[in-house]
Amino acid sequence: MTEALIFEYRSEGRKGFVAGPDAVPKLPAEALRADEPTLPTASELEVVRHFTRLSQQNFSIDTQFYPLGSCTMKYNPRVCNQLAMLPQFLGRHPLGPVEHGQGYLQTMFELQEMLRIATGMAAVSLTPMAGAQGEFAGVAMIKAYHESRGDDARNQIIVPDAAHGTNPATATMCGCEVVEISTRPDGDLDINRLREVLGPNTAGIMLTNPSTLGLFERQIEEIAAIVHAAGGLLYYDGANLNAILGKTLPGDMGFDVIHMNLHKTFSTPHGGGGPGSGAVGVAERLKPFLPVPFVQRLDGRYTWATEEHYPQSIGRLSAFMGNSGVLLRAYVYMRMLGRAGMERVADFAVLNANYLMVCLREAGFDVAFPERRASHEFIISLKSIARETDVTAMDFAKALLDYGFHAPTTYFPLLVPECLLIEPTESESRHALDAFVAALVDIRDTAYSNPDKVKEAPVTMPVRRLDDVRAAKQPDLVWQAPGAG
Amino acid sequence: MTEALIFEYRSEGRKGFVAGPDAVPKLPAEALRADEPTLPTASELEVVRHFTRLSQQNFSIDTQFYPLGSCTMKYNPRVCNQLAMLPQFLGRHPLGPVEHGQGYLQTMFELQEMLRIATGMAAVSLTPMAGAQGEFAGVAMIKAYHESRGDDARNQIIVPDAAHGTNPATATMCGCEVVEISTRPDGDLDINRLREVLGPNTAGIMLTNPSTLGLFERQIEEIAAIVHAAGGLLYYDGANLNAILGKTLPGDMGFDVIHMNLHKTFSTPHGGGGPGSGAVGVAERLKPFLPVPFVQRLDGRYTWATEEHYPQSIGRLSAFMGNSGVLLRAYVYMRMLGRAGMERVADFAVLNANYLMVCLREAGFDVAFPERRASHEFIISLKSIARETDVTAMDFAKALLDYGFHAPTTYFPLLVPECLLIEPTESESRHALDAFVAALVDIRDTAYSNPDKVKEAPVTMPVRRLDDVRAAKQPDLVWQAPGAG
Amino acid sequence: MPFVPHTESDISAMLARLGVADIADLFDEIPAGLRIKGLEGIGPALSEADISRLMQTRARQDGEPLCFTGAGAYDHYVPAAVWDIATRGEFYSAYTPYQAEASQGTLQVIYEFQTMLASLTGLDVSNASLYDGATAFAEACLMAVRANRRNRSRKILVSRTLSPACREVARVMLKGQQIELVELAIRDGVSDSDALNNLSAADFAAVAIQNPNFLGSLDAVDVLTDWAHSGGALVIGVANPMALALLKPPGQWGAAGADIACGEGQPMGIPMSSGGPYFGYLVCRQDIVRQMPGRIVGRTVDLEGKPGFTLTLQAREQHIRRSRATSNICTNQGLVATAATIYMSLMGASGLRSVATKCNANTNALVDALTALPGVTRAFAAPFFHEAVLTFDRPVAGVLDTLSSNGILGGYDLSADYPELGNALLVCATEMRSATDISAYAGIASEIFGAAA
Amino acid sequence: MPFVPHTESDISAMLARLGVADIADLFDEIPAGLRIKGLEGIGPALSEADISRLMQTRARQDGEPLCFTGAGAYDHYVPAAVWDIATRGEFYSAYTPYQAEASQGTLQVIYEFQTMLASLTGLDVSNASLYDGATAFAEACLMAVRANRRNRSRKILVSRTLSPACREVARVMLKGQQIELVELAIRDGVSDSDALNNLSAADFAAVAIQNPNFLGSLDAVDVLTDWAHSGGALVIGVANPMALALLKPPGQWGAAGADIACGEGQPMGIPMSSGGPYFGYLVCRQDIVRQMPGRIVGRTVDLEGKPGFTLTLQAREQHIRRSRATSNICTNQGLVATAATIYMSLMGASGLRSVATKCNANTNALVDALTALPGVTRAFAAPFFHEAVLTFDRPVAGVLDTLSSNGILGGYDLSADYPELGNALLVCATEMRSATDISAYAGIASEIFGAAA
Ligand SMILES: Cc1ncc(COP(=O)(O)O)c(C=O)c1O
Ligand SMILES: Cc1ncc(COP(=O)(O)O)c(C=O)c1O
Repeated sequence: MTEALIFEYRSEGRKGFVAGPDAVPKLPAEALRADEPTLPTASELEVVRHFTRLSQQNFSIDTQFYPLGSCTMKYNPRVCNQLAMLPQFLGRHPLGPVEHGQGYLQTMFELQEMLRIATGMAAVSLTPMAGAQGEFAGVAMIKAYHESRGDDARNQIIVPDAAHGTNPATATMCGCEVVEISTRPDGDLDINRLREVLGPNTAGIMLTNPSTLGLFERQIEEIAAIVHAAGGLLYYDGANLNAILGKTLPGDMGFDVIHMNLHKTFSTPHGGGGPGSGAVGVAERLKPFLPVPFVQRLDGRYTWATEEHYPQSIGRLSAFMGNSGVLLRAYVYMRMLGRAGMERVADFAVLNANYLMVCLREAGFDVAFPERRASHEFIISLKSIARETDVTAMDFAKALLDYGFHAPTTYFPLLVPECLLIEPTESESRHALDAFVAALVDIRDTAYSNPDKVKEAPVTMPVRRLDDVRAAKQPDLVWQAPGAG
Repeated sequence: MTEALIFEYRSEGRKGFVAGPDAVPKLPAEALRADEPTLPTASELEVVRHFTRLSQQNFSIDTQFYPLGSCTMKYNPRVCNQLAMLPQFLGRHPLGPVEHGQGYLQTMFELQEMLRIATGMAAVSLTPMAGAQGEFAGVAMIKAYHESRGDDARNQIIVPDAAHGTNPATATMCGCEVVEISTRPDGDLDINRLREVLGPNTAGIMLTNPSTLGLFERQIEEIAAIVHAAGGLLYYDGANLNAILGKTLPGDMGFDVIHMNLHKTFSTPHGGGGPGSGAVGVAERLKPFLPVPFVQRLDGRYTWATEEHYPQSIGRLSAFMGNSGVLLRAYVYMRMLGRAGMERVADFAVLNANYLMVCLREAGFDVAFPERRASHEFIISLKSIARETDVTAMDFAKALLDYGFHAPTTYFPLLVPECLLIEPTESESRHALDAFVAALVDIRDTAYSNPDKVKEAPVTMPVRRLDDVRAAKQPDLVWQAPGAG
Repeated sequence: MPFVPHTESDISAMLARLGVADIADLFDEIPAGLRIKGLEGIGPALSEADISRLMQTRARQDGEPLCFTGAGAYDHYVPAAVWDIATRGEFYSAYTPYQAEASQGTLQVIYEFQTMLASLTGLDVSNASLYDGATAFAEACLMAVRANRRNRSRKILVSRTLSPACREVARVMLKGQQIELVELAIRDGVSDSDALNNLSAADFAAVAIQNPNFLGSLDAVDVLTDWAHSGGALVIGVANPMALALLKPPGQWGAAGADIACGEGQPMGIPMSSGGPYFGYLVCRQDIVRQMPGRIVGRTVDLEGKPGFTLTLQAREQHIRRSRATSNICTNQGLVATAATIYMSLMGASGLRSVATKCNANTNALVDALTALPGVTRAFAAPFFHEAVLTFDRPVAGVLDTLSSNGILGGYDLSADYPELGNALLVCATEMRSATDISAYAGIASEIFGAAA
Repeated sequence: MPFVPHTESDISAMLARLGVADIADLFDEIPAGLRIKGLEGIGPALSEADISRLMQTRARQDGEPLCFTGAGAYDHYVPAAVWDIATRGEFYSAYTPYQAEASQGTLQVIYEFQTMLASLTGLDVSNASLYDGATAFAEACLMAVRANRRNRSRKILVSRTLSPACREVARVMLKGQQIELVELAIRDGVSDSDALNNLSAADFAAVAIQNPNFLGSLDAVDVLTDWAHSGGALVIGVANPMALALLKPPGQWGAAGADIACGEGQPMGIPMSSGGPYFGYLVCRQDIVRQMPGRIVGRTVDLEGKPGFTLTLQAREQHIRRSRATSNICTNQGLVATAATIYMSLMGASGLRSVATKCNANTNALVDALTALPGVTRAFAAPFFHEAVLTFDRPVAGVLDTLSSNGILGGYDLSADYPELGNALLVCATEMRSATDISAYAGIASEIFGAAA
C-alpha cells in the first residue's frame, strides 16, 4: 500500500505538537513573515503512523542481507546507538567548557588513538563528516604540505580509473587537476603508465587498497617508492579498510594520509544515506596540517587542539568537531571488538567474500578476476548473460529485491561491463550467503527460461520500476498544495 | 515472505550473546542439567533481523486504524514509554527502601489520587495487573465485606448476558455462583428480571456502563438502589471508562468498587496482549479490604500501606506492586492530558463513535440499536447481508485487513448475531473514519457482486486464512528439532 | 489538543452530520443528576517537555543504588537490542492477536516463547504467559486441583522454602475456591523431608517445590517429587529460568519429573522496574494442557498449506467458556514475553549459562567476603545458586540502613518472613556486580561489624 | 565472537570449499613484508555490560549543566517520537536509496524534507541535506560562483555578522578554488550598509547575509539583498530554521528574494550532541537547481503509473560526473534529515511558532534580568530573536568560569572572534529554560557583579 504524503493529512486549523500557550514575540512587525510555511498539520498519531509505515518500505541491514559493494553494510550493534544516546552525551553543548566534557573528550582521544593504531599512522583528526570530506582534508593537507615547502607547482592528483567518484571530485574541489590512469587486465595498477604521469606537477596519488575491484594492489610498495621519489604523496581512501583491518597497515604501505569511513569499517549506521564520519590519519610529516579541532591530553586533562597549537592546520571543516554522535558509536563498537575482534573483522569479511565468489564461480557466473583472491568484495560480470538473454545487471538487481535481498552495487566500477560488486561483510552467516547464491542461480535460470519475468521485477515492492527519465526531465522536487502552483 | 523460526537459524556450536569468559559453577554435579535446552543459536544480527521482520507482520496502532471494540486502541504516546524507561525507574529494585524510592512512590501516590478523582471513588489500589485481576480484587472485596459482617450466605454474582467473559469467570474464581440476566431489546438491563434474582444470596452485580453493547445504562440509579436495598454491592467493570471520563462518575452512579483498564482508558500500550493494569477503586465501605500494597503519604513522606495498616485487606495479588512500568506510563499520559484533556477524551471518543455509526447507518448498514446514542463504541449487525450473500461478519473482518484496517471485534457481545463491535477512539481523525466507511461499503458491494472474493480474503497478509480446527485438533504448541520428536 | 486530531471545522462538520448542536448532546442518555461539571482536582495539562523534566527529576531523586538484593527480582544485564525491538510500534501498540493473519509477528514470537520455556523447564507445553511468578504459582495450584484425577483433594503441600510472596498470592487467589495450602517445614535451609513421614501424599492434589528455593539453596527436589508421585499427588516445580541454564529442570526431577512448572520470568531480560511488568510462565505435561489457564499459540497451516500461527485451545478461556473457564485471565504480559523471547534468543543456552555461572561465582565471592567478618556467618551449609542467607550478630535492619545510606541495597531482611532464622539476611550478587562492587559492600560491612579490614 | 556469526564447523566447511587450509591464506596477495602480527596497543574486548558501565560513567562525569549558550547549537526540546522513529532499524541501518523500489521509505521522507525546507525558506527547491550549516554555507558560495552567469567573479561579500565558524569553514573549502571571501563590516550589531557605498555589487558573485545574524540581531536583509541584485550579485541567505517560523524567509528578502538559502538544521529536533551529527540545508531558485550540490529526491511514476520516489538529477553528482561534479559530497546526513522531518511534522507551523516565540520571550527575560545588574549592559539596540550580546565591565572568561562551576553554561565569549566588541558575551535562552533557570543564572551573576540582588 502506498503511503500518502504527510502534507495530505492536512487539516485546516489543526495544531501541531503542543508546546504550551504562546507568547507574543518582541520583534518588529516588518521582520515577520506573512505567510504560513507548508508544514504538516497532522496529529501526533498520524505522524507516528506515517513515518512508521514509511520505514517499513525500506530494505535495511536490520531486515535484509544487503551486499552492497563498497558500502560495508555490516551489523550495526544496537548498543552503540543506545550508549551514544545517553542523555548527557546528547545534551552536551559543543562549546561547553572542557570541565563539563572530560568524559566525552577522553572518549574522543581514545578513539583517535585506536584509529591511529589500526591504520599505522602518526596522528588522527576526527573532524571530517564523511569519506568525501576526509578526502578533502587529505588532499588539502597534501597541497598545504607542498606549499609549505614552496613546492607550488604540484597540483596534479593521480587517480586510477576504478576510483570512486569522490576521489576525482575531491581533487577538483581542492583546485587540483585530475590525471586518470588505467588498470591492467589482472586488476593491478598500470605502473608504467603511472611512471609516465609522475613528474614535478604531481601532488599525489589517491588509491584505495584493496581497490574498488576488490583486489589487493600487489605493487603497493613499488608504487609508494616511485610516487615518493617523484616528490608526490600517497593518499589512502579508507573505504575498504574492512578488508585489511589487523592484517596490514596503510602506514606501512607508505601512505601519507588516509581517511577512514567509520560508517563502513567501524559499523556506524548509514541511516539511509548518512551521517558518516571520515576521520583522517596522517604520517608524521603531515601532522602540522591536520584539520582542527582534535583532542589532546596534557597532564591527564583532555583539551582541544586548535589553530593555536597547529598554526599550519588546513583549518576547520565543520562548525564544531564533526559528527560526534557517529564517533561515539564507532568508539563503542571498537571497544566491544577489542584487539582480537578487530583482527577478526578482516578474517571473516574476506572469508565470506571469497566463499561467495567461489560459490558463484562454481555456479557458473563470470567472476571478473578469477585468478585473484577476493578481498572483502568482488565483482561478477553478467555480460554474457545480458548478451544471450537481454537480461542486464540492472534486471538482476531488481529481481533480487523480490527474493528479499538488497542488490549489490551495479555498474560500478565503471570499467567492468554489466557488473555486480558484491560485499557480504563479516556479519553475515554462511546460511545467508548460500541463500543469496541460490537466488542468483534462480534468477539466471529465469533469465533463460522467461526473461520478461526478470525484466518485470520487482513485483513485491511498494512500487514497480520507476521512471527515472521522467524524474530528471520533469523534476518534481517539492510538493505543491493543490491549487497552490 | 514468511519468516523462519528463530530455532532454524541453529548453527552447531554458535555462541550466543557474549557475556565474557565463563566461570565454573560451585554446584554439586548431581544438581546440574545434562541436556542443553533448545534455545536459539542465532547471531545477534540474525536475532535483530528475525524479530524486526516479525514485527512488520503485525497490525498495530502505530501502523493501522484499529477499531477493535471494547479494546480502546487509542494512540500510545511515545513519551510515556520514554519516561517510564528512564534508567532509574528501570533499575529500581521492588524491595528497595523507600528512601531510594520517593520519586517513584510520589508518582504512584499521585496516580492513585488522579484515578480516584476520575472515578469518584474513595480510594484506589494499583496492584491488579489487568482488568480481570481487578475484577478478582473487586469480587474478593465484596465477599470479604459480606463476610466481615457475618453475611456469609451471599455468594451469587449477577452478570448481564452481554458481559465480557472475564466477569463470570472472575465470579467463579472467587468461589461465587454466576446468575446471568438478560438485556431488553432497547439495550438496557431487564430490571424486572433483576428484581427476581436479587435476594439474600446476592453478593453483588457486575456491570459495565456504558455496556458492551455501547449503550449507556439509563436505569443505573434505579439498579443501584434495588441492588443496595437487597444487600448487594455494585461492581463497575471499567473497561469502558473512556466513554464517560469527565462526564459522570461511577462513584456517583452508586458503584461500590470499580476496576480501570489503564491499558484502555489511560492509553498504556497493549503490547500484543499485555501487560495491562487493572487498578481498583472503592467506595468508603470497601476501603479496609483494598489489596495491598499501595502508597500512602505521611508527613510528606511516601510509604507503603500494607497488611499492617489494613489488616482486613484481601491481601496481595502480585509479588510486588503490580505492573509499575505500566502505571508510570498511565501517569505520564494523565499529566499530559490534565483536567481539560481528560474531559476531552470522552467528548471525542463519543463523537467519533456516533459519527461513524451515523455514517454507516446512512450507508445502509444495520446498526444494532439505531434509536440509541452510541457511547464510545457501537454495534452493526451483518445478519441480513450474511443471509443474502453468505458473506459473514468474519469475512468482513478478514477483508478489512486487505484494506489496511484492523477488524472490529467480531461475534461479541454474543447476543447480537453477525455483529461487529466498533470502537474508533478519540485519537482517530475524521479522515480515518471516512476511509473506514468507504472500505466497508466497498466490501459490501463486493459481497453482492463477487462474494467469493470476500470469502477469499485476506490476500495481502503474510498468510491466508488459517486452519483453526487443525490448530485445536492437532495442537502444535512447541517446536521440535527435526529428528527430536 | 493532545492526542485528539480534530479541528474546529472537523467538529462542526461531524456534529452537522449527527444533527446535534454540541458534543454535550451526545451524552443526553446520561441521567441529568449524574452528569458532572468536570474533573475538579485534576491539574492542568503539562507539555511533553514539562512532564519530561518532572519525571527526570523524580527518577534522579531515587538514584541508582548498587543492588545486592534478589528475593524474586534480579539485576541482570539486558542487551540493548531487547527493548529496542520489543518497543517497536508494531509489537508495542498491537492488541491481543485475535486477527491471526494480521498478527503473525506476535503469534510467532509467542510460539517461540512457548518452545523456549518448555525446553528450559524440561516439560512439554507452555502457555503464552501469566501476570507474574506469584500468580503463575497460584494458577498452577488451581490447575493441579483440576488436573489431578486420582484424588479429589483440595489441599496443596507447599514447602516453607517457597517464596513467601508466592504463597501469599496463592492464598488470596485460592481462598474463594476453598483450596488450602499446607506448609512443609524448613530444615537447614531446605524442605524438611523427614516431615513427610507424618504426611500422606494421597491427601494432596499436589506438592509444590521451589528450586533453588527462596533462601537460595538447592532443595530436595528428587525426594519430594518421588514422594508426591508415590501417593498420586502432582508436582509443581517453581524455578528461576536463569537457574535452569545450569540446574536439572523440573521435568527431570525425581523419577518422573514435575507435572507442572511455573515461575517468575523477570530474569530473562526484564528490568527490575519496581516490581513489574514481569511475566509468569506456566508449563506442563502434554496430557494436562487442557487444564492450562491463559492463552496458547499453536502452529497450523493456511488455506494454501503454508505454516502460520494462531491462538488455539481457546475453549479453555473466559471469552468462550465464561463461568467455566480455566481462569479469568484475559490480558497477559505479551510484550514482556516478547522481550524475554528476544533476550533468550540473543543469549542462547551458552549465554544464559555464562550469566548463571557468573552470578554463582559473584555470590560466592560476596558470601566469602562477608563471612570473613566477625559477627557474620552463613545460615546453612546447603549449596546455593545465586542467593544465600547470612546470619548477623545484630538486627539486620540497622545494617541495611547504614548500607543504604552508602548507596548499597544490602539484601532482603528475612526476619519478618522467617523469624525462626534470627537476624537473617538474603543476599544476591548477579553478574552485574563487579569485584569492586563486592569490595565496596564488604568495606562498609567491615566498618559496621568493626573488623580490622 | 562478537558480530561474527561463524561457528568452527562453518569455518572449516567454507575453507574446504575454497581449498585453503587457513583464513590467513586468503591474505596471501599481501606482500609478506607488509603483513602485521596484529593490532598491538588495542585493548581486549569489553562485553556489552562493561562498555555500558564505562560509557555511563563517562556520561555522568560530564553532567548536564544548564545551558544558556547558543552560538550555532541550540537546546530545544525534542519530542520522544522523533528519535524513536528515526532509529527504527529500517531507517537507521539502510544505505543511500540507490535501489529506489526498496527504499521508498527513505525517499519519500526526503521528498517531504525538501518540501518543508523549501517552504520554510520561501524558495523553490531543496537538496537532501549537507553535512552541517557551515559546509552548507561553503557549498552555497561555490554554487553561487557556478550559478552566477552575469559576472565571472570569484569573490563573495560576506558580512562579518555571519557566523565565524561558517566563514572559517568556507575559507577552508573555497581556498583551493581561489574563491575569496570579502568581509563587510559590522555596525551596531548588524551589517554596516553604509560600507556598501564603497563597494560595487558587480564585483561579487554573491553577497551572503545571515538573519538573525550570529550576534542574534535582525540584520539589514532587504537593503543588502536589493543592493546585491542591483549589481548582478546573487544573494545567499543564511537562516536558523527555527527563526523562520516567525521571520520573513530569505525567499522574501528585498524585492526579489535571496537566490540561495542555507543554514544549520540542528534546531529542528536534533540534540546538541557535542556538535554533531547535525545537517546543513541548502535551497535555491528553481532555475539554478542544476548547480545544486548533493543528492536530490524527485517524485515520478512507476511502470503502472503509480507515484514513487527516486534520486534524481544525479548528473550533477560525483558518481556520474566525477571530476566535474558540483561537489564531492556522497554520504550526507540522511538520518538526521529524517529526524528533522519527523520533528517538523510533529510541530507543524504552529508548534514551531510557539517554540520560537518562547525562545524570544525567554531571552528577553534573561537579558532583562542580567542588564538589571551593575556592570552588565546590552551591546546593541537592534531587535533580536533568541540571542543577544551583553557587555560586561570585566573579562567574560572569569564570569563564565564561575557560572560553570555552578553548573551553568553562561553563553559564548565573543572576545576572540569579535575583539572589537570588548567584554562581550552572546547569551541564549531557549524554550527549555524556565523562569527558575533564568533566576538561577541571574542569582549567580548578581553575586559576581555584586548587586544587591
Ligand atoms: C571507495 C570509496 N571511496 C569514498 C567513498 C566516499 O565516502 P562517503 O560516502 O562517506 O563520502 C566511498 C563511499 O561511498 C567509497 O566506497
Ligand atoms: C468489558 C471488558 N471487561 C473486562 C476486560 C478484561 O480486561 P483485561 O483484558 O485487562 O483482563 C475487558 C478487556 O478485554 C473488557 O473489554
